[in-house]
Amino acid sequence: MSRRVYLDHNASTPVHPEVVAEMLPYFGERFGNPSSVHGFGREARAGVDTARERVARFLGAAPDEVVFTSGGTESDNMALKGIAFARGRGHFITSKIEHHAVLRAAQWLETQGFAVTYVGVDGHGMVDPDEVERALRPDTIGISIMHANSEIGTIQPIAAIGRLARERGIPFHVDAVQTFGKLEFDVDAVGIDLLSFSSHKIYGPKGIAGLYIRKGTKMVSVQHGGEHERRRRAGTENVPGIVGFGKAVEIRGRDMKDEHARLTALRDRLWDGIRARVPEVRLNGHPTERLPGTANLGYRGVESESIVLGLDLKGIGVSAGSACTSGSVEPSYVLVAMGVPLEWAMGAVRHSLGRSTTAEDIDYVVESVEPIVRKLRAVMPVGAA
Amino acid sequence: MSRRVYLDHNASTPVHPEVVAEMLPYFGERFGNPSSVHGFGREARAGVDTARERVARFLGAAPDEVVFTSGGTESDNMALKGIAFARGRGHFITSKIEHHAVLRAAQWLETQGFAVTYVGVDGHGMVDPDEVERALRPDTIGISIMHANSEIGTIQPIAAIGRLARERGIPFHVDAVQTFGKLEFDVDAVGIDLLSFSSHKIYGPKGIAGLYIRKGTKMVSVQHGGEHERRRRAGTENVPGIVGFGKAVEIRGRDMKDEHARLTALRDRLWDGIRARVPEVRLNGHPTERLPGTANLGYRGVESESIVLGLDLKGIGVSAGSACTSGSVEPSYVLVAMGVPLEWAMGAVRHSLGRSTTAEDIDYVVESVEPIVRKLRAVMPVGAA
Amino acid sequence: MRYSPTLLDHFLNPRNAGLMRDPDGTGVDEYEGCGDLARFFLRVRDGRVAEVRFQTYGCGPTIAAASAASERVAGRTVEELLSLKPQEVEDAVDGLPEDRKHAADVVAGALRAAALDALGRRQGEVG
Amino acid sequence: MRYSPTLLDHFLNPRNAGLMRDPDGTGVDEYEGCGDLARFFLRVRDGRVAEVRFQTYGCGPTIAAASAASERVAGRTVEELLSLKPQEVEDAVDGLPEDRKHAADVVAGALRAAALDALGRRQGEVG
Ligand SMILES: Cc1ncc(COP(=O)(O)O)c(C=O)c1O
Ligand SMILES: Cc1ncc(COP(=O)(O)O)c(C=O)c1O
Repeated sequence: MSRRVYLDHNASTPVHPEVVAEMLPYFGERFGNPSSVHGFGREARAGVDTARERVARFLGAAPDEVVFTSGGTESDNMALKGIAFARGRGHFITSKIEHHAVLRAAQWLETQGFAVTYVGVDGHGMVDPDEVERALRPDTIGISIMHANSEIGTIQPIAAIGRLARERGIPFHVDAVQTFGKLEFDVDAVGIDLLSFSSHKIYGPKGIAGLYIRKGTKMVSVQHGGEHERRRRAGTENVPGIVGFGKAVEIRGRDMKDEHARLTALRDRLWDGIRARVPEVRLNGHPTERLPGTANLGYRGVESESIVLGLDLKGIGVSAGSACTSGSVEPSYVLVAMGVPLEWAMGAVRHSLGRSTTAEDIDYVVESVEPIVRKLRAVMPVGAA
Repeated sequence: MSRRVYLDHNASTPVHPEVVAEMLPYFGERFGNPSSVHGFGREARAGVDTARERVARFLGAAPDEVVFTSGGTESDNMALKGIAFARGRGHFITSKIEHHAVLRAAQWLETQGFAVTYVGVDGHGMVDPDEVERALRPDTIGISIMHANSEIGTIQPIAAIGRLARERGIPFHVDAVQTFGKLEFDVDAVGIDLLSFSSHKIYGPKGIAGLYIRKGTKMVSVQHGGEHERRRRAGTENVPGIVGFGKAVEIRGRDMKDEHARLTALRDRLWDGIRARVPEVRLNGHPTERLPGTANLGYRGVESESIVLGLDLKGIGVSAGSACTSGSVEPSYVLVAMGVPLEWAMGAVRHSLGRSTTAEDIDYVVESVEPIVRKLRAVMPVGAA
Repeated sequence: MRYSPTLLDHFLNPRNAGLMRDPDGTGVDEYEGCGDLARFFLRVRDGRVAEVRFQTYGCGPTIAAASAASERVAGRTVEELLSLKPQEVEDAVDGLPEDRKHAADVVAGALRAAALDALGRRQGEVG
Repeated sequence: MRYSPTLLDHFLNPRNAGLMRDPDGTGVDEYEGCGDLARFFLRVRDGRVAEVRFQTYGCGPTIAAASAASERVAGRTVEELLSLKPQEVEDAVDGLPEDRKHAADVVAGALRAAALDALGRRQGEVG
């Protein structure tokens, strides 16, 4: 396995070398606890402050509207539970294709007496703002709709949903883990009150993320303890992580636009290359309103994990739309919600491109996919799936 | 300010160079998401597995009893809320001198219908197991007592409390953030069901910690989302953090014993040096049952933050027992619980020693403290405090 | 890699994959709740397995297990095949991870079903 | 460092610290809820501040603010002192962080109180 091609950037990304360089001094030299008032603490605090400013600038927000958390999952949990417990009761609207961090937090809130409506999506994985509007209740206390889905990349009409929310004064949370640092947007223009965003999807370190909280949004904290992050998130700050995250965001501000064009072209090269060679393949997700680097392809009648394994043996990292965990293969709930037929959904493979992806990589993947799918189809019973 | 002396290791520690070296490959090369099945994911997973084994070995636990979290605060929150929500109602016993992560989580649980008894401590900051026993109720569902307090270093009689808990089948949580990697102990011998422990207090990176959960302990997760950490803590694993933490623990296993003796001697040198030069100073905490590197000294009638500032200007980092936040000086709740008189409690300064601390450092601190306290006392109105 | 070289070899180059015309026995097994499926075809000569073919739908280990098992059972008597254990199938691919044991189950199940079918047909002929 | 060099200088070398025998005016102010306290002693000649002394209990900025203010107000009339603003005290230490503004409050308060006391005694003498 000489050649290695990583096409799983929606799962995680390598940390940018400039980010690592920015973090390094905060391990051994500027190692203080930012809560400490002495010089060692102030050095660490300064690093955190700079990062917070960088993130805030990127979002069009004020620095004190940014809270650092340990990951996108925590940000999502904090957003939903923070809204919920600040109000005690009420109704949420979210979608069927949210990340598990939102879905399972919402489900847990249901066990605590809150109500939740899960709106559906169309065949392209798109939420209909009208359906969100119809789901509104007098006791609706929050709307949570993701910006782009990690599996299919479909970009949601969050501006329209934000308008609905703002007209009614309902807090609007957007899970932007897959779009932050990839798409340009402004929290004010879109009417976002809470926004989850993460570092390790944009060449920053793992273990650090953030939640934007619009000034004045009624929230309580969900992790209790010391008075860190303006009392909104207790716990000693992950200083090197925060510093690295800030740097990663700064780099994205610089690179994002060119990358967008480059990845869109490569993503289309992949899709065009594969559909020219492989019969019975479809593109899952929106044809145009889609993350630049994301291509979710469905191979009819093939089991996706075996494609992932076949590509893995060629040094290629992609992810399966369906997952076979302890003996039960589940088609992706996202594809099911989109109404993708089972024999296509079971053969879904996500390719997500990134900084290091080249045209040669794409061609190598295209050439590798064809024989794998052909061979797999050869051992399959006709019409089995 | 040429000389710099860091005596605030209970707040945070510099990352050990070997730890940084162990982490580095996991930023740029082995950057995969451990949940990914392909080669990139497996490399990351292998790093996580090794770290988990190292931590488990140190604790005398099985690897699948170790859950990684984002910090000591999260571990404490998870322990208390995980017990609470798995049972729905009931009564907790904890102490008045727990870290805020435990205290505020407990207070929040009170707002959710749970009951909490906060037992007191004696003049040395020691919890009395008999008082814990008297606090037991038929509906007691959890006992949470810290191993050692970060301010005063007093080591609690957790074995005796563990026996009480075990006899009654009540889950026993120990916040060992200040002792893990500093003292030897065995979760089985002490009868611990849940143990919070952290990385950045033992020369590992910030942003990573753990919770030991004894097999069979009824718990629910409090951060909802994907199926990470055997479904007990959702969110993409902080791989470099976990890897670094594992290495830090391994190093502590090697160095801990020698360090214990060395720091105990230095800590006593500090106390002996200061009390020989400065009048009206006391040692807060237990004379012997105390963390090796911790010396909390109280200067009668002086305001501790001004001592911290004076030492800071000499390049010395220590922490104040009282904190003046936005205009209100609060004496440490720990010292108050111990019954330390206010005019002593307001002048409490914590020195916490570590790996890099030398005898020269200690002598420099001793020499620096004396004139600072003398000058401060000179401007103070007699009997003001 | 969580899979053995043997498993990967069979996954990449499955032996005896495909349909068989006029088999003497066929059997199918499907894993409950899981889409994984294996179908075996047997050609029997003098009470022994002369030729094996299979089709599978499933993740890599299932394909590999079917392929490895198809080689392993050639030449056996149909009666022997009736008591084929999943462990033997697993051994044929040098082990399976905990969450993929079902690959051996479904392959062994389909082969036993095929053997039973062949036996039934033979008795039918005889009777 | 969150404090100005001027502030640190006054903290390390407080001017005019200490008691005063038979002052013409004394005043104390304490910050509500906070232990911080400043006490000023004034010697008044011809209606003007001839000498100032102070004692404080509090964090560094309070000590520094008291010291800097003690220099600043020397030579002023007692009447002027009655309207001393915290901002002027803050300016005397080249600024204070948000969470330490109370240092200026407590020092200005104690100086105004001392001025009021001096004025009252003088009127007492006259009347
Ligand atoms: C849209 C979305 N939200 C939340 C998350 C959770 O992020 P993490 O696993 O880093 O906590 C992800 C990660 O894949 C995501 O894609
Ligand atoms: C005893 C104890 N518990 C919990 C914590 C919380 O750790 P962190 O702030 O790293 O989350 C600390 C940190 O000082 C501590 O000393």
